[in-house]
Amino acid sequence: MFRLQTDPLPAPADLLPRADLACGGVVIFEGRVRDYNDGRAVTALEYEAYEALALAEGERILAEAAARFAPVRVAAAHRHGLLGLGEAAVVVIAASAHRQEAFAACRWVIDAIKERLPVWKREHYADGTRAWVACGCHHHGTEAP
Amino acid sequence: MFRLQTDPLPAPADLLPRADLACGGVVIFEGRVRDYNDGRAVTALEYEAYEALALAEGERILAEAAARFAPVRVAAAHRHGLLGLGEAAVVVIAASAHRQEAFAACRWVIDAIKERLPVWKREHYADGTRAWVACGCHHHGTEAP
Amino acid sequence: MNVRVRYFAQLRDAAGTGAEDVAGDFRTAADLWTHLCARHVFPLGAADLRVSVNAKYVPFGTPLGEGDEVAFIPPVSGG
Amino acid sequence: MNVRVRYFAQLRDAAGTGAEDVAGDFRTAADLWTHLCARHVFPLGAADLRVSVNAKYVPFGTPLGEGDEVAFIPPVSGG
Repeated sequence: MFRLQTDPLPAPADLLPRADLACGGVVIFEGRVRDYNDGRAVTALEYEAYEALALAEGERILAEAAARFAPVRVAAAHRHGLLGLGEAAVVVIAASAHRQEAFAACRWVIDAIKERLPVWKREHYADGTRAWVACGCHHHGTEAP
Repeated sequence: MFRLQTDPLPAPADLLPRADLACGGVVIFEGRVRDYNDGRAVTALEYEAYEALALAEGERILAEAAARFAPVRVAAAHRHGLLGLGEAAVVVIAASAHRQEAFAACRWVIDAIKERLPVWKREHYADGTRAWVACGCHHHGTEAP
Repeated sequence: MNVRVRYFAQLRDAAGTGAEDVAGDFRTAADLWTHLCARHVFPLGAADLRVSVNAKYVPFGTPLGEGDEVAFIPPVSGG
Repeated sequence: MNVRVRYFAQLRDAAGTGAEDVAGDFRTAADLWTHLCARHVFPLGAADLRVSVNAKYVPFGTPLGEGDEVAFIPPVSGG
């Protein structure tokens, strides 16, 4: 299940049913707001999301991961709005009887989120300015991935 | 920092200082007691540890990971004694500005723990019997790894 | 044809709004983009953008339908 | 030479104890293992085991010192 919310994110383990957690290996990724980027002091981070597309695309990413790395259970949540330093912006959890699949699925989901989820980050700097962050995964062309 | 304890394990994020968590990507692995292994119903798991060697080897594993995947912060904890189904037996946390290093370090540490940490697992079965679990990483020869 | 256009991030800054209803003679999302470029000065070109129609990524050449919600998606930077 | 030997898992079951003080004429950990095999019937052989001396993995050929704590480590299964 994929969640998009302005409230602080839940503990990752709360994203999966307890029964799914009791399956050997659980891998969690948390992305948190850094205090520096490209050498500039960041004071806060603002995330804008296209909610309808983000929710649908988030569910598609999880369904693709569940099919690709089966048997594995995956869930994720992304926050939007204004976040303070150190707060979690995204969490991903993957559970599987085998830790290899759990690592691979968790890694694949966070990579897909960073490439496909319609969320944009604007950094607020110590000098009062702010700017949209250029992503590291620039895309070209006219096809959906 | 490496911990070995009979009490339930702490939340993984509590193993690292808060400042280390605010560094971009945090990857956590939790290994939990499964209810089935090799087709037999497991009711509980008993871990025996050689405490002095486990503590020293655990610290060596973390130091090696910190050097190999720098800059990354790593910590881990392993539980021993009698554990119920679904309880965490081991947790590993890795934090880095870059998620690739955090994933690689977390994966490396749990692999090293499973290969090197002097801890032995005895499964208790529904039929009242119990047995030491054969590890998947059989080692040979006379050299330390 | 009437569609609803949604703007985000740099495109929202450039358009000065998060959404607008647009009427005109365009068949595909690519046609719509050309139409919008005559109304706004966007800092990003089509090669930088993805298109979504009704909350699904689609190719630029996708034909639009009456009442569709269309968004041109700047490079994302979530996570 | 006097050493303290620790037993774990299957070796503990076989030795019937978790530790014993052993005195004898052995120079290395390998010598000690041979010595112990004359006292106990172990289900594991040297090829299955690692050796630790004073809480550090060492080669089987490592010379022992008076009072060392030695353990023969069965295949581990933590995690």
